[in-house]
Amino acid sequence: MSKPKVGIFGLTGCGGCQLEILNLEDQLLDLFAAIDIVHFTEAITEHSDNYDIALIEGSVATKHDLERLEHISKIAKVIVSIGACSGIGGVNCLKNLYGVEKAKELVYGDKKEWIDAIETKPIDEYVKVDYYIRGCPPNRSEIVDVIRSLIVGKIPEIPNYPVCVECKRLGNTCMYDLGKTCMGVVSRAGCGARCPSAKSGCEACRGFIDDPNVNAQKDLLAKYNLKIEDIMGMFNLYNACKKTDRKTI
Amino acid sequence: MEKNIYIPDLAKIIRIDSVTANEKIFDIAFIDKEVQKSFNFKPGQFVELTVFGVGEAPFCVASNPRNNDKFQLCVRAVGSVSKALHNLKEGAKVGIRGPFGKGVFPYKEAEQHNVLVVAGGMGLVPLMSFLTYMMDLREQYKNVMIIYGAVNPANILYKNEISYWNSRDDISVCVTVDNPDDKWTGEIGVCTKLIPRVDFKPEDTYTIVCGPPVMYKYVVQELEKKNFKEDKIFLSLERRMECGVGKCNHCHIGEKLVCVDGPVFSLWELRNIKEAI
Amino acid sequence: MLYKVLKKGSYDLFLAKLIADFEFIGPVKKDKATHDFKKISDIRKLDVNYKRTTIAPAKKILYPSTETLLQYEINEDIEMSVDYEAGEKILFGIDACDVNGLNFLDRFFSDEMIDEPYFSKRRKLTVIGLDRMPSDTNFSLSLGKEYAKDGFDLFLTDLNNRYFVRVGSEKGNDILTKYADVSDAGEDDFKDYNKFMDTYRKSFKLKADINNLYDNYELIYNNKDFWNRVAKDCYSCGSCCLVCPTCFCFNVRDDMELNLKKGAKTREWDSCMIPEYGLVAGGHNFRPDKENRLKQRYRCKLKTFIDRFGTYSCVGCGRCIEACLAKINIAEDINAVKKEVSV
Amino acid sequence: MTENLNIEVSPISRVEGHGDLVIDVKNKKVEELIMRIPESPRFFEAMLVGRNWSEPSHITSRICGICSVAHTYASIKATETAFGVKPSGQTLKLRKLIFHHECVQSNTLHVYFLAAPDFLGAGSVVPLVETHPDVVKIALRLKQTANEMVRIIGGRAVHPITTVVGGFTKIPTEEEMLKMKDMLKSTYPDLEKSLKILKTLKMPEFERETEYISLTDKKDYALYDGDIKSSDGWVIDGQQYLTKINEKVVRHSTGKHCWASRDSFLVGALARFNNNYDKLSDKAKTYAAELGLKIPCYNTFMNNFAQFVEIIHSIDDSIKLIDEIMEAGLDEDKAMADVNIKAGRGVGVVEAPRGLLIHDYTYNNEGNVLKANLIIPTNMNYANIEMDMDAYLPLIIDKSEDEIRLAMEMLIRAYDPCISCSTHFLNVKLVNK
Ligand SMILES: Cc1cc2nc3c(=O)[nH]c(=O)nc-3n(C[C@H](O)[C@H](O)[C@H](O)COP(=O)(O)OP(=O)(O)OC[C@H]3O[C@@H](n4cnc5c(N)ncnc54)[C@H](O)[C@@H]3O)c2cc1C
Ligand code: SF4
Ligand code: SF4
Ligand code: SF4
Repeated sequence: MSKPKVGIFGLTGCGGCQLEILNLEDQLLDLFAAIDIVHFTEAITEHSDNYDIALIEGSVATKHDLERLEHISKIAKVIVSIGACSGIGGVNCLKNLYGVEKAKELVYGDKKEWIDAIETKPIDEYVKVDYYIRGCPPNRSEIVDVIRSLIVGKIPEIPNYPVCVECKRLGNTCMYDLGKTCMGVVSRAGCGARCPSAKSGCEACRGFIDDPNVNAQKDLLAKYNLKIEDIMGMFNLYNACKKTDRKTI
Repeated sequence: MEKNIYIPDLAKIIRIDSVTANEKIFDIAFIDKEVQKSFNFKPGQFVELTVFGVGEAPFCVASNPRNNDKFQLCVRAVGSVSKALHNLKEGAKVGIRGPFGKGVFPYKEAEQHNVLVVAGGMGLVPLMSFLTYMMDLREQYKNVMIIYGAVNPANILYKNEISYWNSRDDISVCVTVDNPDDKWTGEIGVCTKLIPRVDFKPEDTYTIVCGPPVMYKYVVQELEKKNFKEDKIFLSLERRMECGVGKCNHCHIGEKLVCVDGPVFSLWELRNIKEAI
Repeated sequence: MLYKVLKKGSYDLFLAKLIADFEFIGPVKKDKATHDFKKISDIRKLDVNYKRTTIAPAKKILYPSTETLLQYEINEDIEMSVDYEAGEKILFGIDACDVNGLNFLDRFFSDEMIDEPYFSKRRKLTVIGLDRMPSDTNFSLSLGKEYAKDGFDLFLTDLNNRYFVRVGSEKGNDILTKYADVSDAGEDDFKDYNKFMDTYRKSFKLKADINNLYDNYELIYNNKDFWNRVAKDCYSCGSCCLVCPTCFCFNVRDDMELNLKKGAKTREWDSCMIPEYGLVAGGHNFRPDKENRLKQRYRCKLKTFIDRFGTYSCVGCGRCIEACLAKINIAEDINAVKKEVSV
Repeated sequence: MTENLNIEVSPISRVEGHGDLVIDVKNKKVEELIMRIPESPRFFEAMLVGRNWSEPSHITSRICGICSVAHTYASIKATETAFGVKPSGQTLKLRKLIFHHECVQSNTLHVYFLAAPDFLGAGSVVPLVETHPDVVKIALRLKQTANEMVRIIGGRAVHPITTVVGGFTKIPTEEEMLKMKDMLKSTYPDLEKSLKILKTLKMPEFERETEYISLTDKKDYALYDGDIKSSDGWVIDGQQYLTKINEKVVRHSTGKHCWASRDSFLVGALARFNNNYDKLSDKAKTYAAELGLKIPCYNTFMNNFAQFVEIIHSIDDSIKLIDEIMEAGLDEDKAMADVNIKAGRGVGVVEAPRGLLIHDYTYNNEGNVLKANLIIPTNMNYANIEMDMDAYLPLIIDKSEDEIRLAMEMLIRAYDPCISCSTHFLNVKLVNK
């Protein structure tokens, strides 16, 4: 089996996903041995345009991002989105709530015409994504799982069930029993219920499950005395790009 | 100590035969000769096959149960395990657990009766063990008729076997395709269409059906029209399975488990199970 | 069955000795609202006076939420090995319906074929039950699961100044003789025990009218309206199954290390309430709607095992009711079926 | 001797984010010498406006994966100051503890993975695995420890969860505290070995005195808390940062430049080292001496060594902090302080691994953000980076183009610039070729 050539790229994002790859520590050497990383600006100087698999972090937020994404998608046979920014837009999308022009003005004032910024979108709005490594930041084990799956030719087992499942497997006390709120019931698992395990409600950084019972969630939060703006806030912290989801609330 | 039900036995792929674009036949033998010798399966039973590092999936044994020096699977590449299996080469090792399933084709009960076999697509695969067995002991059964529907001529499985059956005058074989090509001269349309032509006496006939889930409802309707008896109609079901031994429960339907109580059920049993077909 | 009496004064000492000599698991306070079965090395951590059910049922000791089924190493040959962690353990403070939950799993995991990962631990587990007043969501009385007839080594009932002890096994008897100062139970002890049990049975607030459900269920099964109502708020989150002491469904995954040499098959708890549960290759889902899944879950809990083992698989502990954020309540739904059919 | 030189490195690798280097020399005259930042603007100040007070720390953490803890705390401190929240002593100690390990995590990453390959003659960490496997393994172990520390206290290694306004949603257990202590102790042999290796590296000789600005504290080697101190002799309360730290747009450059007492200043490990040397642990001081690092140090390349010295200090101080916390006894009840929302402004100043980081929020009385201003270390360093380049280039102008390119890249890399952080507020203009 020849080693797959992998490129790791960052569009608009915080570099945290790439950092989580470097944070693999105990598996990093195996990773370097199993795949041939030909492009990884954050960590290595060598770069080449010869790769089969592209791991793409970050959203498309500038014209420059879009050009790069299109370039990458012409070369890579498999595109893996990594992280919330790339997969669902992530916090970057909050800017869309103001409208690009207004956001530019707010931050850059009269210099705004210097700025290359377009409406933030996840990469699958432009190219076909084969697999998603979700989360902000993604789980290291899932990064490994997807890479390994690609090597052995298996479809990565990325859950499409809600965070509650993992939360209950861990035997956590439900946030609602602690008087806190949590988006876990409608959010996609795979993170190992990290936030509820740290006694902090899930914020849906992996996006929603395919068929969430969104209206029931709304009632539920209402039962716990939350204002509609707060609910909106929780829904859009990472998911402001998913207009379809926003329509339901 | 009793054998751990989750540990597969190692087996080797000894021959691979690509039958269609998406289906391959695998001849497999256990590495341990003793295990191979004691691998006695009944028509309709299945095994759980492991491709290490990928996963496990259930497949019906497609070969003649009377041969026990090796066995045969016919697999369609649809997901992780099946695709990984397709990528293996002859000589590769896999894990096998089984045979599993108490619900098997009524190969004993059907003796001295007519046998009608209705197969759709991949449904022919599980039936092969029964059909090959029956061909060996043809004299034990009365009239035999096989109806087999495929999507198109290229997708027809077991072409050699079918032409062999065609060459025999003690069975009638009827193959139909949904989308014929230029060269196709046989029947066209779904296999249910052919059922009205069957002229076996209902109370003296065992019917065996295997195909995709959508097919069952229509086949059953046709068979009912002809007054075939519910406890003499047998269907092989497919459900998601993670263990094959009645523990993971993914295949439960009503009060039954497909892996333990099936995969073959009589229509009468299924009548009492909501949502089975 | 042997019946003994343990004096209140020697109860603490008895437990302290067990804690010193064994891996001892009992209920401890987890958060403000909840308790959990955990390993205890200090008797002060033990807290049997909890109002609600423990968050995860005791089954996790025998059937952990994720568990390695087998490991393999690929070299010239493929070598497989198993390593089911199994030391002697004591499970203390589990109540009657939870013992019945274990009884169910014992039966289930030995039915037809033995589940070795489960039984390798079960064989080494000593169960010491303890009666406690039912929680608000407990309806085990309605299912006849409020009393444990067997499945324990010792079962304690607190009679204020002493404990009434039912000895369920030789192992239990050995432990009791070795570690505690007990006497045989006499007439007065039985009288007080009966008094306790009567009060206990009277304190169940939640009741389920399960008579006739076996047949009624088939009538209600096709009533779309009914199920839409019952399942309307369901999130398909699976919490109900994942906290249940008798749920047993699992998924298996096969993961190989990045060096492609070593790997393992692991099973993890699954739930029939999750859409993927019925999904097969090619995208066909045998149970795509939440209504469908909910009624299948109820069937599994309340009918299937009447056929298979002659018992419900629900023990009425009420955990699923506590866990459900949509406030779906199995006991009330049992009553709703009755009402729907009777009207 | 090079008469004409036209170097363009795009992108500069092994830095966080995307930056380009442009050097244009004609007839020995430097025509253009800039660092260009085409990284996308992120608009965090806009995103924050209107958000509820519990969110900014989660949102701003996403400015940068490498210094997410620093952003989280600059944000939390700004909010706590605005509301007058008083976290418990236990909370402050735990915060200092987690802070140390972001610093270790980030300094390790920089020293071993990003900078070391230059000095060891490997193109990057991947070939380094072949040529210097022990260095890579030491780095991996150190990083793992630091990450595990952040994971235990913060809930995950990047973008911590438990860290909120008022304290912690969940504090570590006693076992976890002991485990952390063991892990920390086990790093010493690796640090010892690293010292030996680092001693063999030759730092370029280059000195340019500038203004060094960092936090300072009476007791601690200030990272989490303190006043702002300048080597030019002033100290101010962080709330008053605007009285000293100025920003301006410089046409020739693409970035907003910061200045205080003079044209440029430096923040980061070297500034902290210069300003707070006496607060370092004894061992850290010894290590510094072994590496030939003395105050005041005006060689920017030495920043790499200062980072390493800080690792030693952080490990020492963490062990001390753990002992103190354990001695007082872990107390769940002290995990969270009361939070009473009110209108007001608060400034949060911390030392991110790369230097001073300032968050400045104004809240309305419903606890929603009205206005936010963020000043990021890399931006503070820009002017200094370019002035360093101006001073350094003539010294090496005789070397080959490749050598010049590498030397200049190394100089920029010595700052460990974190570009994702800075660009959200940079005035960016693309200079086309
Ligand atoms: C009793 C029985 C006999 C079968 N016989 C054959 C056969 O002879 N030839 C053949 O090609 N196919 C057969 N199938 C279908 C075959 O099992 C599936 O195509 C196969 O499981 C797909 O697995 P995968 O890993 O390739 O796909 P994935 O979709 O990647 O599967 C993931 C997992 O889901 C489960 N799963 C997915 N689809 C099915 C399914 N249809 N049935 C059961 N479990 C599923 C498996 O546990 C598998 O590990 C049979 C199924 C059953 C239940
Ligand atoms: S804490 Fe959140 S994820 Fe966990 S069970 Fe409760 S709602 Fe679900
Ligand atoms: S816990 Fe409630 S909401 Fe969740 S799947 Fe079960 S019934 Fe539905
Ligand atoms: S179904 Fe609910 S009440 Fe019944 S045993 Fe399970 S958790 Fe307890």
